[in-house]
This record gives sequence, C-alpha cells and structure tokens, in this order.
Amino acid sequence: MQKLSFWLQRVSQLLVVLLLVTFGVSLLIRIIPVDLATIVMPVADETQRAAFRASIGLDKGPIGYYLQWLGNFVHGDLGNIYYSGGTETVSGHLIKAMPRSLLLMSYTQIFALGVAIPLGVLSAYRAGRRADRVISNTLFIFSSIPGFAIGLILIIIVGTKFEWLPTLGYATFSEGIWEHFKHMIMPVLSLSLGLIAQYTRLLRADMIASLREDYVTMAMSKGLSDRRILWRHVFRPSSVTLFTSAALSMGGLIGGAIVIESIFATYGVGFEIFAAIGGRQYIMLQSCVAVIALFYVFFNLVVDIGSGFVDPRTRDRRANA
Amino acid sequence: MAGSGTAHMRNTVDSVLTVRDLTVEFRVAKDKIVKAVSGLSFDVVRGETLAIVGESGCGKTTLARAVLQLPPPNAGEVVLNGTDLTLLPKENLRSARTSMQMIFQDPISSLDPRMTVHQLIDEPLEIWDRGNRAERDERINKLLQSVGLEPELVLNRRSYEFSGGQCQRISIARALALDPRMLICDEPVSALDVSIQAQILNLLLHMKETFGLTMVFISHDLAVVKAISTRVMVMYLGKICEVAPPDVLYAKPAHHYTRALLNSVPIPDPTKQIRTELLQGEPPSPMNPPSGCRFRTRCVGASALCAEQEPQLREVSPGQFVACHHPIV
Amino acid sequence: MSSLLSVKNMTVNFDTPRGSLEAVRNVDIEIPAGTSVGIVGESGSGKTVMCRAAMGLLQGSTVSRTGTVVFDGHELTAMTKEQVRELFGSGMAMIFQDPLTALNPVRRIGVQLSEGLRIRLGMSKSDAMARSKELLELVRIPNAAAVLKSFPYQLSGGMRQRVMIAIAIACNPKLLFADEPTTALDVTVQAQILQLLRELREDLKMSMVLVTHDLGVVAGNTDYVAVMYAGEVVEYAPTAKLFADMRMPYTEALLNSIPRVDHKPGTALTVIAGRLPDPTNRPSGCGFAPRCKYVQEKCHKEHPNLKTDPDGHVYRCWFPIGEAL
Amino acid sequence: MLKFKELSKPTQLCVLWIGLMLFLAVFGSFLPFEHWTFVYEDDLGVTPFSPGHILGTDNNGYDLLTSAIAGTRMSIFIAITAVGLGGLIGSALGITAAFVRGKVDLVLSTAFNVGLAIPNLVLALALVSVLASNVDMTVVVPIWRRVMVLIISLTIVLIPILGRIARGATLTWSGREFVTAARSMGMRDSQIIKKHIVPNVLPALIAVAFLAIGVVIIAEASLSLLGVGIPDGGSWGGMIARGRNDLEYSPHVLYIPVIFLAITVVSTNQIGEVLRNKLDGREAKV
Repeated sequence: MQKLSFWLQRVSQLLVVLLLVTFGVSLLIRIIPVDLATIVMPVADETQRAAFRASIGLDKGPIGYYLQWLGNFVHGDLGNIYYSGGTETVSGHLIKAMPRSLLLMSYTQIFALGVAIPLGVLSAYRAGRRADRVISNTLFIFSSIPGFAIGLILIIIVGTKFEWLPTLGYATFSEGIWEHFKHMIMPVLSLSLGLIAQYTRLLRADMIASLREDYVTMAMSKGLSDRRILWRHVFRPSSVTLFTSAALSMGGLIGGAIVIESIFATYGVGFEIFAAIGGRQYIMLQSCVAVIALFYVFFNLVVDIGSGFVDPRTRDRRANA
Repeated sequence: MAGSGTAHMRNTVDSVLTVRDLTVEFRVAKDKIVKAVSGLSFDVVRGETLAIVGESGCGKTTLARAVLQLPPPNAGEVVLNGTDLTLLPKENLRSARTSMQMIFQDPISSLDPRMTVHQLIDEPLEIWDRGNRAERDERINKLLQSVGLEPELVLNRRSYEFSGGQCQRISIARALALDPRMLICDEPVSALDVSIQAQILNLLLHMKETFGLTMVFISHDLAVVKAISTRVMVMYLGKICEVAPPDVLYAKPAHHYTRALLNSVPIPDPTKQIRTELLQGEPPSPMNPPSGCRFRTRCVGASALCAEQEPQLREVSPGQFVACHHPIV
Repeated sequence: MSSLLSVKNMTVNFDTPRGSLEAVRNVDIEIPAGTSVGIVGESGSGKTVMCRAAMGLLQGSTVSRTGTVVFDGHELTAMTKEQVRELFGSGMAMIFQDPLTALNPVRRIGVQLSEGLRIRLGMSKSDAMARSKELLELVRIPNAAAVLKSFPYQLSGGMRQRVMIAIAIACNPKLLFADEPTTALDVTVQAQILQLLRELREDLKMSMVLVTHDLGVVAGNTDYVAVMYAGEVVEYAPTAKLFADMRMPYTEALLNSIPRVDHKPGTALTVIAGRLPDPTNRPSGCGFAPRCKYVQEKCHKEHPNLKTDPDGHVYRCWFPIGEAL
Repeated sequence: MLKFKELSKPTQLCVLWIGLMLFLAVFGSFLPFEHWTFVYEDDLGVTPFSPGHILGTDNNGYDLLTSAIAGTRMSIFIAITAVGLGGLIGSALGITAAFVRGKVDLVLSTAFNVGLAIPNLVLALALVSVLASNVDMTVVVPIWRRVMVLIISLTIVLIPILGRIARGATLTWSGREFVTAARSMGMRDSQIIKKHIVPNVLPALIAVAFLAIGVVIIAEASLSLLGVGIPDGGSWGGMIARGRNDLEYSPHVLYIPVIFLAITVVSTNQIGEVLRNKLDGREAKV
C-alpha cells in the first residue's frame, strides 16, 4: 500500500502549508499599528473592548488567538464583519459571493482552455510557418496587456460606445440565463485573454518537444494519419504542464478577479477581500485568505491526481516514493 | 559470483589503493534498498591498470564514486597511500582527494560550460595555490600540450565549442594538473565515436607512462578494457565474479558470466562468428538479489549449492581468481 | 537479384541557423530483396537521416530531400504523403535506437501494438489484441498478457526493444529499417536482440536495413555493407568481400581503430587523427582526405566519384587500397 | 553575450523602448516641462496630438505627457527595486535550499509553498494595507511611505516565486558532473557555489527577472487601480485609476498609461524571452 502512504504524505504536506498560511495571516492582526477593537468599536469604552478581545481570543497571545480562530473555522464559524450599527457573519457574505466567483473562474478556465488547446496544437503542428507566427505574435501581445486594461477597454468600446453589453453588476440564473451570460462575457474575456496566451505557449512548446521524439516517428512509420498522431500520441503526454498550470492558476485568478470584480462590480470573493481590506475587516480578510488557501490545497491535489491520470510514470514514481 | 572474499588481495607495500568490504546501498523508497555494491574488496598496485567491467546496473560507477567518497560508502574501508579515507575529517579528505582524480563518462557535462579552458585547468591549481600566475600558466600550457591540444588555439574557448573527444582531452589535462598518483576513469570513451575512442585510449596509456600513474578503468566494454588493462575485475550485481590478468581472462575465462559476456561481444570479422548459447533473460533487480551466488538465476552451470551458499573468491590458476562453485576448467 | 528498395542520388538538406546542412549527399543504394544490408558510420555520418529520408519520415519546413526512392515498384518520391503512408506497416517498418523514447510513454503496450493492426489491417479491437499477444510471444516476451497492459517505462531496455520489434513486424513488412537497434543495450542483451532479428528475418522472409556504428554487429548480421562518411556512401560490397578486401581507406582505418576481444591484449590501436568535417562547410575534395594516411594531392582538390569494380564492389576513392599508385 | 545588431527588429525596438523608459525614469524630471502636477486650467480634456499637449490633457487639466513621464519614473523605480531585492533574496534562499538539501531545503521549500499558496495580488494587497495603515484613518499616508510599502510588499511576493526557480535551476546544475569533478579536486562547497553554481544559474534568473518586471508593473498598477497603490496619478497605475473615472468622454486618459504600460511589459517579456531562448540554445549544446 505504497500508494496510500504517498497520499498521506502529500496531504500532510499541504495541511502544513495550509496551517502556516492561516497562522501567518492571523499574525497580520498583530502587526497592524491599530487595535482591532478600536476599529470595530470606535465609540465603546475599554471594558467593552476588552470583552470583544476576549470573545475572539485576542487576549490569548498569537497562538491562543490562532487556535481559537482555527477551532471556529473548522466548525464553519468564519467570524463576523463589524460595522457601525451591527454585525454580519463572514460566512453569510462568502456564501453569496462564492458562487459568483466560482462561476466566473469556471467560465474563464473553460473558455481559455477551449481556445488555447486548438490554437496550441495548430501552432505546434505548423511551427515556424505563417499560422504559427500569427498566433504566437498576437497572443504574445495579449499576454502583456493586463486583464484590467482589457476590461476597461472593453467597457469603453463594447459597453459605453456600442452599448452591447451591461458594464456593471451580476445577474443570477433566476434573472435569466441570457442575462447571466451577458454580465459574464466581459469579465470572462478580461480574465481569459492572458491565460489563453499563457496556455497556448505552454502547450505549443511541449507539443513541439514531443513532436521531436522518436515515438512520433515510430507512429508515422506505423502509417497513422497526422491527425491521429497529433491528438492520440502527442497531445496527451504534452498536456501535463498545461493542466498543471491551469489548475494552479485558479489561485492567481482569484487575485486577478479582485480587480476585475471591482471594475465590473461583480461582488464575488475577490471583491469581498478588497472590501475587507478597505474597511479594515481583518477577521474577514483572515477567513477569506484561509478559504483561498483551502482552494490552493484542493487544486494541488487535483493536479496530483490529474497528472497521475495523464502520465502513468508519475503514478508509479509515487508508488515508489 | 558473484561472491565475496579476499583471496585476490595482494597486501603488498606497493598498494596504492586498498578497498575492503565496501558496501554502498541507496534507499529509493521506504522499504526498498538498492544494494549497489555489497562487501567488495580489491587492491590496486603501483603502476597497474585495474579494469572493472560489468553491464549497466552492476554497481561499477557507484563503486568508483564511493572510492572517492562522493558520497562516502555505507561500510568498508578505502585506504589510499596508507590513509583510510572513510575515517578522515572533511578538511583532510579534501586534500587527500587530490592524489586521486577522476575522468567522467560524459565529457561535456564534466566541464563547466561557462569557463574557458584556461580557467578549467587553472581551477585545481588555484584551489591548492600551486605557484604564482606565471608558473601556473606555464603548467597549463604544458598540460594542454601533453594531451595533444594547442594552448594558443584552445585556452580562451569554452567547452561547448569542442567535440566530445576534445572535451575528454581537457578533462584529462585537468585531472592531471594536481599530479595525482591515481586516475579513476569512469567509462571515459563510451560516449565517443569509434575513431575518437582509439585516440583517447592511446592518450590515456601515454599519460599513464609519462606521469607514472596508477589507474582504475571502468567500462562495460570488454574489448576496450582488453587493450589497456593489466588486471581485469568482472562485476555482476554489486559483487565480484572474476579477477585475472587479461591474457588469462580472455583466453580461458573461469566464470560462466565472464564467458557469456565474452561470447556476446560482436567481432568485426565475418569469418570469426561464434554462435554459442546466449545468456538468457536480464539481470535481476539489485533491490532483491538472488540468494547465494547472485548470478545463479541465469547461469548454465548453477546447482542447488549455488542458491544456498555464496561462493568465495579462490585462485583457479596463477593470478586468476574466481567466485564460483563450479568454475569452467 | 531485384531491388526491394532503390535510392538514387538522394540528397537531404537541413536549414539551420548556421546555414544549410547537407546531412546526406548524392547517396545511391540498393537493397536486394531478401537480404540484410548494414549501414555503418560514425555519428554525424548521415546514416540515420538517410534511412528516415528514404522512408519519407523527415518532416518540417527546414528539411528538403531530392533524388528518387523506389520501393517495391512504387516511386515514393513521386507519391503524396498519404499514398506513402499506405505502404507503412505492411511494406516498410522501422525500429529505433532508444526504445524508451520510441514508445509513447503514456499509452499501454497493448494499445500501441494493436493500433497499427486496427488501422492498417482493419482488425476488430479484440482480434487486434489477440494478435498483439501472439506478436509478443513471437518476439519471446514471457508473460505477454501482462506486458500488454504495461506502460513502456515498466519494462527493461531489452523488453522494450522486443516490444518495438513486435510493433514493427505486426503487419508483416517486406523491409525493416533497424536504426541502431542495440546501441542502448548491454552486450548480452544485444546478442539476444540480434539473434531474434536474424530468426524473424528468416521466418517472415523480411529484408532488413541495419544501421549501426559497430562493424562487429555488421559482420555477423548482414549480407551487404554500406559504409557512410560525412553524408556519403563511401564503400558498398557484400559483407564477406568488404571485410576480406577493403578498398576504401576510411573503412580500413575504422576497422583498425576498434579495440577487439579477439586480438592479443596490449595490441596498439591505430588512431584516425582529426575529426569529421563540418557538415555546413564541406571541403571541396574528399571528405576523408585530411585524416587519410594514403592521401595525395588530388584528394584535397577533387571530390572522388563512385567507382565500381567488375565484381560489384563500390567505393569512393581516387587511390583505393590494393591499387598501385 | 548578445549583440544588439544580431537581434531581430522587434526585439531591437523593445530594447530601445526600455532604454527610453530608463532614460525618462532617470532624467525625466530634468526635461523642460512644467511639473506634472501643473494644471492647465484652459485645456481640460484635450485630445492627443493637440498643439502644446502631444498626448492631450485630462479633465482636470493635467498634461498627460508629463504625467506619463512622472509615472514612468515611479513605476520603473518600484519594479526594478522590487525585482532586484526579491531576486537577490529569493535566489540566495533558493540556491542555498537546493545546494544544502536536507532539512534546510524542507524548511525553505515549505516557506516558498506558503508564499505561493496565497495569490500574488491578495498577498500584496494584504501586506500593503497592513503596512501602510495609520492609527488614525483620516491621516493621509505620505507618498514615500506608500512607495516603500509597495516595494516591500512586492518584494515579499516575488521571493517565493524567484526562490523556487533558483532552487530548480540549482538542482539541475548541481547534478552535473563538473560539480563532482570540483569536489574531487578538493574544492570547498562555498567555492563550488560561487564559481560553478551561481554563474550558471544567474543567466536563467536574469531572464526570469525581466519577466518578473512585467509582473510587478502590472501588480503595482492593479494595486493603484484598487486605490491602495500610488494615488493621484503618480504612477501608470495611478493614471489608469484616474482615467477610469472618465471613460465615456476622455478615453485617451485611460489609453495613454495603458499603452505605456503595455509596451513596457511587452518589451520586458520579449527581452526575457529572447534571453531565455538564447540560454536554452546554449543548454541544448551542453
């Protein structure tokens, strides 16, 4: 049962990362030059503030505070958002924001991969020829324009000038599927153009490397058609890096989404983080980062499982690890 | 074999290198240990060339590196000029290593691509502060000339501008810079073309004479070894099969493995094709070697005894030692 | 004897950043049906490129091939890629030096082996699998059923080479190109693979082109030998004749530089000085002239033409061995 | 090394553009223009290519050319400092981890993974907001402190990214036989790192550093756009943030900093790419 021990080891590694990340973020509260209780209760007196500190464990030192927060987090209590006039739960905000972000990220990934895979295969197959040069150069430029710039330019052209699409807000499915997608098109485009460039380049490079391998010549000498060789023999071994990078870019997407969500007022998780920082809601920030780190761990495991699926060599290396 | 024993050890005062019961094992997984070299002993006498021959995975390269303590072996002693290297503290080991230099298989990977030939050969001299600039430059020129390179043409070029054979010449010059007593060559010609192989082999022979070197020459190629060795040691799965001078070993091998190996070498002469029975199968895994004689699973002469008892090296003819219960007579 | 494969005046060029590289130039070679022809040369002599170009396996915008290749009555050089492809598998097949890189790392042996059968012979999936198992047994792989389900990296070098041979002979090719099939293997395994190839050739009535750098491998396994140097065929003769009566100084020098187990220990090796000419900047005279011990004035200036002895021995030299100056 | 004349035309343009940006960053304030905060009260929202205002003005009357030059200075300064610091610290840690192996490697690799587990922008945003916050929210944080905080935050973000690359490169190179050869000659580990590892790892890191400059420029712009970076049009990001307010009537206020930023990022990416290919070509020969 070597396999089990590999996964145990891998999961424990990731858990260590997860704990260290959340602990690190919980230290932020200690670094800020301001007292959290003062921010939360600007008009309260010292006893009330002390009670507040005790309620979230701030009086217990960094480790005590972290352990209390962690205990609550595991039980689904992500803390509260405090503002003048009341509190709301962080989980309440996240439950509303999460689906929007997840949908935005999923559409972005699907669109980016859907475009990048054929482009990558085509430009590797026609490497050095015109189609390849056109694709590579166009994408190279796209990869250098930040997503928010693309978003703002889209707003100017598509949203303001021609008024084809709404520039702000989000629509749920219940408001109509078409409405939902209309609000998503521009954010998805802004987030995905850079990714398309990145994915295409990765796939192209790996495909070109694979195409030079003897097993491709071997497949040719068996009399297989180019199309079959490309997709059946070359694509799969060449796609490991692509899928790894796609899964790991989910984290980066959340970062990118902060800006895009604030431009398009999508109010997803990215926007919540931004709002938490702007409003000095450090508990909210801490829990949001923890949730993102959870995602990171999850997608790392997806990569591990997926790459074993695509490339049997990794599976066996693990069995021996 | 593939057995153990020390009958072939000569224990003379002339021994430059004496290796006793050397064992190297790697852990590749939790409960998987590769037994690369198992309790192996040999000695190398001044002025001789000991050839270590075996197929891939027999542990010959691991052996060479363990002798140089790169990394140190798990057990056993490596006595160089009377000093046991395995017991030396780090700093002393550093200086002890200089009397034993190594030539590697991949001539290109063994030279730093960012350094000029001058810098490459100067490096060992610089580490040990051998002479001033002018003296060192003169030494570099001499070394280059002795390996057949024109100093003016090569000094300021980098390794990637040279062919494999030329890189190997540079490596030899570098290895000789510190006046070592001993040269360990790990497959120095197997990455080279046939016509270049001969050049490097002849150069090594020539250098050996000029510099009074003692040599350990590791190879998978019995033919290459025959041309340059004074003693041949055949290895199989981390153990010794047979030790003998080449004229004896090639004429009448006593170990079944040695014979099989010899019969497998293709001879470039259509009139001399021998078609004997081939060795069947492939070597077993060094993680789980067979009991008793490690070669018994593929040996035509194996008996029940071979599974039970590990054969010890013994002398079957003057100078010819074999680790086999049923040697070929 | 009729020629199964006939290559006429073939030249292969690669465009490189350093200029045009003539990897193969003006090669003529005949592979008589039912024979095994060895192609010997050092690295960079163009032997691998020659074989791949003959089969039409070189691709990309930087390669160009001229000359004619006729295989079994088909002029390959006049056919489309698709038409040539029809001949692969059942007409020509190829095995490669390193079976680890020549087998697809992520697909099971069974899939790779049965693929050709299904596409070229139109077999059903189960028939192809059954035939695949037979093929593995034919190349003497023990435990064939388990090997069908394995991935290439799980097999040893020798086993992988057997699998590759099984794939190559799956559709009963008339001609097998074996490109350094044993270079990556240990000598004992090499002997096994060479024996397997000899037996299969006999059983399947298959011709073979055996590419190697090892004159020893050629001596025991071929009927004819072509020696290549710097992109050209410099000598071509029946194997026995070539070894008995060499005409080309390069062949002789190559043979004398090989360390041999059948010679006395300590026999000095003859060294070929210098190195191969730069393929992007070939000398105008004979490519071997700077390294040749018989070199004359003329060798540096004029490129030697192929000469043919009355007994069919072909060589490319102004002053062949055994001919008075 | 690379010769300018041997580069392709587009790459030459990229090098020239980066040269221009560096020139503006260093000497921009000596050019005979009004200070970038000067308000042309009569020229509000002038379109580009107008006399007196080649790149136009925005709706507040700021000249966009002088703004862009000042922005160049800030953006380039932040990017180069952060990449320089992050590169130095990251590669020192990465090289140590890979060369020493064992526990040191475990600790440093885990630290890198912790850094990588938080998305770059989230990490930078959190760091900036914590480090740049005042006790009293109404007190404006001075610009120099914002710049410092931005640089520190972006440096921290870069350390694990560049550290991991340095670690990978070191692992490859320290497996080469010339390292074994150096050991067998009696070289000390510290000398091996200095003479064999660093010179071989460095070129790859320089190539990556060029790519990182692009990443940092974009990150700084994103932070400014979110309002936590450089305020009031002091950098390209700040200009974009300002241009955002008037998309409908003066889109050029947005386009101009975006164009500066995009060309710069294209250029650094292209130079990084060329360097990397050049190195790969060398690698292939080795």
